[in-house]
Amino acid sequence: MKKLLDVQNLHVSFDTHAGEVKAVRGVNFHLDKGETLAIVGESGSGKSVTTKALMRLIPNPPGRIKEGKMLFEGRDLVKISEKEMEKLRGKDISMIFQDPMTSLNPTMTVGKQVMEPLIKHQKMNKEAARKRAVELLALVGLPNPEARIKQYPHQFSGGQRQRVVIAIALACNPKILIADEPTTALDVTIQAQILELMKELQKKIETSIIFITHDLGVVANVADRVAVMYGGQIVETGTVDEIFYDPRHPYTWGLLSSMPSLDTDEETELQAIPGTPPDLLNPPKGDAFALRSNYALKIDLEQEPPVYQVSPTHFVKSWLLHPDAPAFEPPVNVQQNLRPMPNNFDKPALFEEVR
Amino acid sequence: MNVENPDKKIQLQKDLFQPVDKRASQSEKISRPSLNFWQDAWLRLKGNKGAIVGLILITIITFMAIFGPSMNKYTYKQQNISHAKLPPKIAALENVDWLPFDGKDKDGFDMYEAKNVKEYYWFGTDDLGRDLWTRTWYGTRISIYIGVLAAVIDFLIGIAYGGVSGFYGGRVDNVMQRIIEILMGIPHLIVVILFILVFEPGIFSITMAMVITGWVNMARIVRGQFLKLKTQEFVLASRTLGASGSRLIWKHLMPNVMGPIIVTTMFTIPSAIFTEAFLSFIGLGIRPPEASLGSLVNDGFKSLQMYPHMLIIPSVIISLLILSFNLLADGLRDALDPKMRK
Amino acid sequence: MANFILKRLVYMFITLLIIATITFFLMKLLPGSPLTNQEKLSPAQQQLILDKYGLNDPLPVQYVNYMTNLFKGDLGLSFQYDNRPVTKMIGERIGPSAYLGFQAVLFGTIVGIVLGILAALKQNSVMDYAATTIAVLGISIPSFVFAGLLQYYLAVKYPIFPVAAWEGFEYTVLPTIALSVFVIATVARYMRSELLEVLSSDYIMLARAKGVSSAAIMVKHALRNALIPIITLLGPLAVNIMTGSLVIERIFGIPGIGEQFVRSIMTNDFTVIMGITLFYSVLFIFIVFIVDILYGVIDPRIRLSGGKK
Amino acid sequence: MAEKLLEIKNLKQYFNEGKPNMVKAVDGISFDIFRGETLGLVGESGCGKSTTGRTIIRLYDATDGQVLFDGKDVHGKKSKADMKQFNRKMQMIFQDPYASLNPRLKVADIIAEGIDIHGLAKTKKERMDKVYSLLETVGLNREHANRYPHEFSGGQRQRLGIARALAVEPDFIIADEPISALDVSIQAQVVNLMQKLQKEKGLTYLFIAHDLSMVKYISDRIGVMYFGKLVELAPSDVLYKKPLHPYTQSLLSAIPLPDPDYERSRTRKAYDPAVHNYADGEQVEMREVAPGHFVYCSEKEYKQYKANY
Amino acid sequence: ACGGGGKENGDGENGSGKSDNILNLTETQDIPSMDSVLATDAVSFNTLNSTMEGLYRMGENDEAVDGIAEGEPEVSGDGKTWTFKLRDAKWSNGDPVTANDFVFAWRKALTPDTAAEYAYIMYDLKNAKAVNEGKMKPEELGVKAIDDKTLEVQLENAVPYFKELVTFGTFLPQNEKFVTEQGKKFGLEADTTLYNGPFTLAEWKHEDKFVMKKNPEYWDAEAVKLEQIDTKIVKDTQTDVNLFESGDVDQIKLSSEFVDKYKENEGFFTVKESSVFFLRLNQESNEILKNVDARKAIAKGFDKKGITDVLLNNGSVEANFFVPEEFAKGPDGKDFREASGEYLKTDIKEAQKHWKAAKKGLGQDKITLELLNYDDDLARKTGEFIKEQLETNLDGLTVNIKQQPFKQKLDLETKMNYEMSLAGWGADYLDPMTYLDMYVTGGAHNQQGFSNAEYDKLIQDAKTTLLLEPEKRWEALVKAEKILLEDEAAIAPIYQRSRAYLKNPRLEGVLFHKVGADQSYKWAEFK
Ligand SMILES: Nc1ncnc2c1ncn2[C@@H]1O[C@H](COP(=O)(O)OP(=O)(O)OP(=O)(O)O)[C@@H](O)[C@H]1O
Ligand SMILES: Nc1ncnc2c1ncn2[C@@H]1O[C@H](COP(=O)(O)OP(=O)(O)OP(=O)(O)O)[C@@H](O)[C@H]1O
Ligand SMILES: [Mg+2]
Ligand SMILES: [Mg+2]
Repeated sequence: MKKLLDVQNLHVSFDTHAGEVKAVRGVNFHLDKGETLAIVGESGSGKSVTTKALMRLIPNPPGRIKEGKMLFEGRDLVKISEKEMEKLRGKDISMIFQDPMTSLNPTMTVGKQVMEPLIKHQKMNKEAARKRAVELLALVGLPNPEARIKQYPHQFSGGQRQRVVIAIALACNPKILIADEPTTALDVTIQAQILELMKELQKKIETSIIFITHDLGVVANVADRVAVMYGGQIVETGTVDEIFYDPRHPYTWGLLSSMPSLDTDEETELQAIPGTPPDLLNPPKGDAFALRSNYALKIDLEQEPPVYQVSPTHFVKSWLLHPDAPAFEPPVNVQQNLRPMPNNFDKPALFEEVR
Repeated sequence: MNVENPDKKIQLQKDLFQPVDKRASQSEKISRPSLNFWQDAWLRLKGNKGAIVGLILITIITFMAIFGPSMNKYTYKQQNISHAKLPPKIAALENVDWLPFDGKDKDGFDMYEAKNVKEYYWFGTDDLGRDLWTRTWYGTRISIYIGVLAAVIDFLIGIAYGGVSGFYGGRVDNVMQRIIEILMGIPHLIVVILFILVFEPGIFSITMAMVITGWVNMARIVRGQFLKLKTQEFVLASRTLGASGSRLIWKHLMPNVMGPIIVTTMFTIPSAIFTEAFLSFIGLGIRPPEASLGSLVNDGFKSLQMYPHMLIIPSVIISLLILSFNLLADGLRDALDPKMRK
Repeated sequence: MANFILKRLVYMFITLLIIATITFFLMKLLPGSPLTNQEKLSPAQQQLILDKYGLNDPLPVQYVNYMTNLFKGDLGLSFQYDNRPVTKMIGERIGPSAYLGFQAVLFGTIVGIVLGILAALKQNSVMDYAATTIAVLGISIPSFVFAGLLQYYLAVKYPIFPVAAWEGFEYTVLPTIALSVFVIATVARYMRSELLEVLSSDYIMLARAKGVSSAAIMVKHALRNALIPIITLLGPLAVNIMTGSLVIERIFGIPGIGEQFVRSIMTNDFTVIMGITLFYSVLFIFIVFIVDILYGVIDPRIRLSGGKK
Repeated sequence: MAEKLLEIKNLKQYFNEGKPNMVKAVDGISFDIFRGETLGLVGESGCGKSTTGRTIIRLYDATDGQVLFDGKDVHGKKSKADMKQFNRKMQMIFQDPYASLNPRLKVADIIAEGIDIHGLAKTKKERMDKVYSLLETVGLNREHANRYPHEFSGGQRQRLGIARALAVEPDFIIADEPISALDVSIQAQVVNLMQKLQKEKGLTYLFIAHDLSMVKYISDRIGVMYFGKLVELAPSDVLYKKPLHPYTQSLLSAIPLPDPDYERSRTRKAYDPAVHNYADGEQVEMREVAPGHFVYCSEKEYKQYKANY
Repeated sequence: ACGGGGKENGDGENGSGKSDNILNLTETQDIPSMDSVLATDAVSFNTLNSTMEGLYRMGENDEAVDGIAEGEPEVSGDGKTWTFKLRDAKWSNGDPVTANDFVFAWRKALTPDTAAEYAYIMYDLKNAKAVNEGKMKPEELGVKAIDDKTLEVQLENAVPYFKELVTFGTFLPQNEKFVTEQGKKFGLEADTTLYNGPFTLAEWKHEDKFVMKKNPEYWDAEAVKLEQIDTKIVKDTQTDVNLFESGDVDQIKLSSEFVDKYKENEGFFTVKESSVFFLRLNQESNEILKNVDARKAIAKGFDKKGITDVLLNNGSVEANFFVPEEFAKGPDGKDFREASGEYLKTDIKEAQKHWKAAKKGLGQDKITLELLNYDDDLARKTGEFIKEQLETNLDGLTVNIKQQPFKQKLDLETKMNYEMSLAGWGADYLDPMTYLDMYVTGGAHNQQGFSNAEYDKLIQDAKTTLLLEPEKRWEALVKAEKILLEDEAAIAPIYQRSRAYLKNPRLEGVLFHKVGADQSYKWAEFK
């Protein structure tokens, strides 16, 4: 399969009063055509920064892309000029933000905001753009779009606004749609509607989606593949089944076991991940998760783990997969769901050199 | 896809792969240094060059205002009419050509020689032959005093009014807001002038006159903040604990509006200094022979073309003072703004 | 909406009545009499004249008389300018003040906005510092000093503009600049901080994600939103500037109302004080009202909820 | 579990009563909470959950209805002392861990606030000892007492909120979405803590949330709210197994679960209030369909539910 | 250069540049009123002087020259009946100026309803005071039109300076028909006023500027050289100077700050005025000032020369007198000052002696006095200077300055709510009496509780019995002043004011007066 997007060794930092915040520290991932990649991880793990970097929307100052490549259809997005980037944004890559309440301009009619990318990228005239905007709003399931394009954002409910934002993002049939926690601010019922809508639209226009969330339920719902981020790095990637049914990284275990499923009874204690996220001003040496992990090894405190490959699609950045590491049992809640994965190698293989 | 390469297999000592103790307790540690709000704000303020320049200037000017008048043998009111209108002359600088401290007037004529004056007047003299160095710093003292006094009174009235209005809300608030609307509809000038005319002239009347019209702004800010804060969850939490009104105000609301209040106060000071200057312009300023920066600027303004030193020196100081208060206030606004906090 | 406006109008009317009352009694606190030639008049003669103007009546009577006339639209006659109707005096003098004020507010707002934008666009750049410095300097120099320097350098030393008087556009240039400095400074400052806030908001981020160019973002998205708070600020500022600045009017020989107001207070010209105060209040209240409505025009969120936030 | 700690009878809370923008946030709900249990309250955003909680603890004065706590009316006239007594018995934990702690107070003072108000400590030392033990109870350590809230992570802050509530040794705690603002990985910490405390101190909870899987996990019984009304109330597993009200069904069908297989097969049910098709004058009220399982329905629906149970 | 002897080649100059016949001036305020009976201030009187003509007008050296009255008036033996013959003259609407116009205007000025503030200046007319106080009808006023061209005036006393007195603005005629027609609008606009003087008010933009044009109907139009006078209203002295610098204005008043700069300038000159500035010493309510030694100490205890030479710097002279110099000439044609002496000269030693005596007499060592002052710049500086001088020279004295706007200051004075006050007094007519009758016991303007029986007697005599004996009257006045100053030190004179002017060197023929209008432009011209 052709890689639509290939991100290699991406580093993003912010220069603050206190010092350099290394928000993203060597992230590698790729995105294939038509697939949905979910990025999960706790707050502050660098999910948004990674995707904003893709759009080159990191505010500068204080932020900057320190190193790395972001190959989109062979072009390195790190290198192209701002003008060219403007041409790409909204056309080839577009984005949906977390909070529907604040992502629409309160003083501009919704119609105008939907028409903007159409006029810019597809060189439509006003009338054509308006027609298309109505179509788009109808497409995202907004009733009576003809009338509503003349209204202002505050006249829409949260769910409706998020639909508008989706309509904007899809206006030019982008090749990549980045959705940064598009449903976190919404109710479960509306969240479910939005998720369905996105999946439906993805089928129609064959776009690839990067979906950011920290809700594993949502991940299970939308993703083809999952990348788990922790402390500015991707610690595990794999297909959605691999992550949920054969997780290998202790952080992924922690995430999975901290959520009750509907049949977790009251007596089973939830497995909370203790402690707080690492300080990205001074990222810990070795494995960033070690300090919070029940499965930490001595080496975790000294040396950054390499990436091991468990299956052609499953990569884990942890010393636990080293042949010398003791065999740990994942927590009970995780164990209950474990199942063998057909594509797994016999033994995890080292994928990346220790640096 | 990469396949495992046996040659590259890492060789690491086995004992490194021993499990280590759980370090949860260690990870509960808080990574941020323990700074309270004000320390935090101070850190941010320190990062703001403008504010620091402002602060330093204010310190210097205040220092001079306190000690400047006693740095030479003259007093602010001592006159020597035969030494009137002398340009500045400073011993160490008199030979530096480009500096205006050589005792020569604007046509390059040495007035000290002409009038046979042996003394050095660092900032020159005014038309009554008073030493401008002393008067300028004395005036600075008065101006700062007026500014600070106005700010303090403004602070008290504004907080009390705005606080009551915002805390009680509802009908009380409604009535109090109407009153403010009315006050704003009356031109300030008439109130200020009236106040000065009706009461004994002097610093206090001037300050009061300014405060009478100036507190409205403070009240509005405090009220707005109170209205906003009182529905915040930490206030509700305190109420569910049975906290009394005064506890809510003094423990919860007040400390949290201090930021905006301080910023507003910082802006009050320059505006009070300016108002006094304006009053001097219309002849209602400080009572002579006392001096304020405003009255000095106003006096000097009349001699702008003949004796520019009488205008320039106090103007520069008043401008620097206002400038630094503004810079500091701007800096404080950023430093104390919760939005800027992480 | 009509209901809202009607209610506001009633409020405005009541507010005005109260202001008129307060000013009336305040004014009577002024020491001294309005007689011009008091110095040379014998007490008997003074009483004679005061009687004629009804100034010896008990205060409540004076008040009732004044208010009755007020409702008839009669603001009385000036004492200082013998027999001249106050309405006429205000009418004649507000013109130049308002013209100049309007020009200064317009010019100041435009320059202020431009400076604010330049500063916000390149935060912490040389441009930002320059714009901020101009803004802060603008409010740090006493206006009479600034006006005096302008006049001396641009009219006397280098006679580019006329020194003073009120005869045509070229006469308005210097006073406009002098007046607008404060507007420029205030607007630039607010514009900068508002813009910085708006520019970091999610919807601007979204607009950028749509591929909208920086210029278009500024013009179409950011400005309007950043202007909303500035409008609140500009309303009262405009009233203050348009009702005249004593300092500027004096220095540039402009027949404006600011000068008149101060003089009327100094000379106890009661009817004129009252007249100008009321005029100011009406204007102030009216402009605040307009600002509220304008608010709705610019900010659709307020438009429909029909009132303030 | 038979003892009723709290009885809520026909509670109503209207905002802006009599004005055009009136909101019926809570519109006549009744339920009981038994000593030692956890009652979950779910529903979409804006349906009145928080309002219910806040009205129960008397942050708002109820428009109508009764709240009986230990048999005493919470909203009745009360002396200051009674009020204080009541405040000790009932406490609240808030949704936003950032907004619910006064940023200007040290942790020790935040936690000790209840102790100070109710005079629960005689000496300074006793007060601090209590604070330390509370900190330890919620899994923090004594060094934290001298810090400020902003130095804590969200989860830690929420634990501080719990410690504050515990300081007055309440019987009943209203937890208004205590975990919604927290990261998934932190939520478990708080939930575990609340469970532990309940066991140790025999607390009773009203747990408000919209995350149903967590609610199910923690609650003994769950109430579902829709637009100011309680539409279904049942023991938690019953509610999940046999949801009766169409809104409950819709809500349950929308919860995403961390299980790809389940998600692939999931079908969502939409709720349309029109399905009820109530006739005019039809009595719609809470009816007990099975023991302990109440549904808001009409007589006709009731029969239907009962038949299909 | 003035009067009829002007050059006749004006036409030729006219051709070369019209602006040559336009005089540009500034005033510090607008004309409050063009109704001559209501006018109270300098601008009004100046403008009226240029646009109106009374019986006589002030000429050079403050001598009355012919106006509407032709030749000298006829005076009866008792000096109380004056008959004026009027010439043919016209109002600007073509109506003739008649005797009735005077009768009308004078009656109007004294009618209580008019509330004319300058009515008192007419109190020498028979029954004037009674009419003004509403006790008599206006018709009973001692003025009547014998016919269109003859005006007869009855006086209460034989006022010797009556001819000069009628040059005062309040005595100007008004056209009854026109005034009645205009009603309330009379005098408010250029076209609601009627003129009979050298110029007419052609344009009047309130608070901005006013323009006077030569009046072709004026009886003496030939003598008028200027075609037009433009007056701008300019309130700021600095602006005034700037306007002069830029050539926009031909003559300005210089404030003392600018004197140094322009002293050497060709167009610089100073004009002595009749205003005398002095300290009022309140002897009614202030214990200290009741002490004559204290008053003398104060009066002699400060450096007057410093004030005139450094502070004012405009030709003002120190005042060791109350009746100013170059003001009134006695029967012998000599200045009043030559007949009298110098009193209360600055003498610090003397002052300190008095002060010692005063402190002893009062039994106080530390004394605080308040100096009431107004807020004008010069006054402020003078006050500051005097304060400092007195405090330095008189041991144990503290002077606090209380500064008030003019009106408020007057109010405090009227209420005698002050201790010392910096005051000025200008003449209303050319006789020492305009100064001296102020201090008779209970006088309206005494305002400081001064009372001296001998003084009262001298003044009373000078006003009545001595009127027909000018020499004796003169002596009485000299003596009165001596009592006031040397014996009693009732007031502490400071200086007689001069004004510094700067003019276009080509401008000539502007006359300056000590009473009434400050300036006459009738004879002004560019050379
Ligand atoms: N403008 C900025 N200045 C400084 N640091 C920043 C800035 N933006 C982000 N960061 C830091 O970068 C790190 C990653 O942030 P990011 O927003 O990517 O987290 P996230 O994974 O998206 O979290 P969330 O789930 O809360 O959205 C955080 O530690 C954050 O503090
Ligand atoms: N103080 C108030 N004044 C007016 N209306 C209010 C007030 N508080 C709440 N409301 C309204 O009452 C309704 C219920 O609000 P409430 O906060 O109880 O909902 P909620 O169920 O807690 O929602 P969420 O899940 O978003 O917290 C909402 O429509 C809200 O807008
Ligand atoms: Mg994010
Ligand atoms: Mg809520």
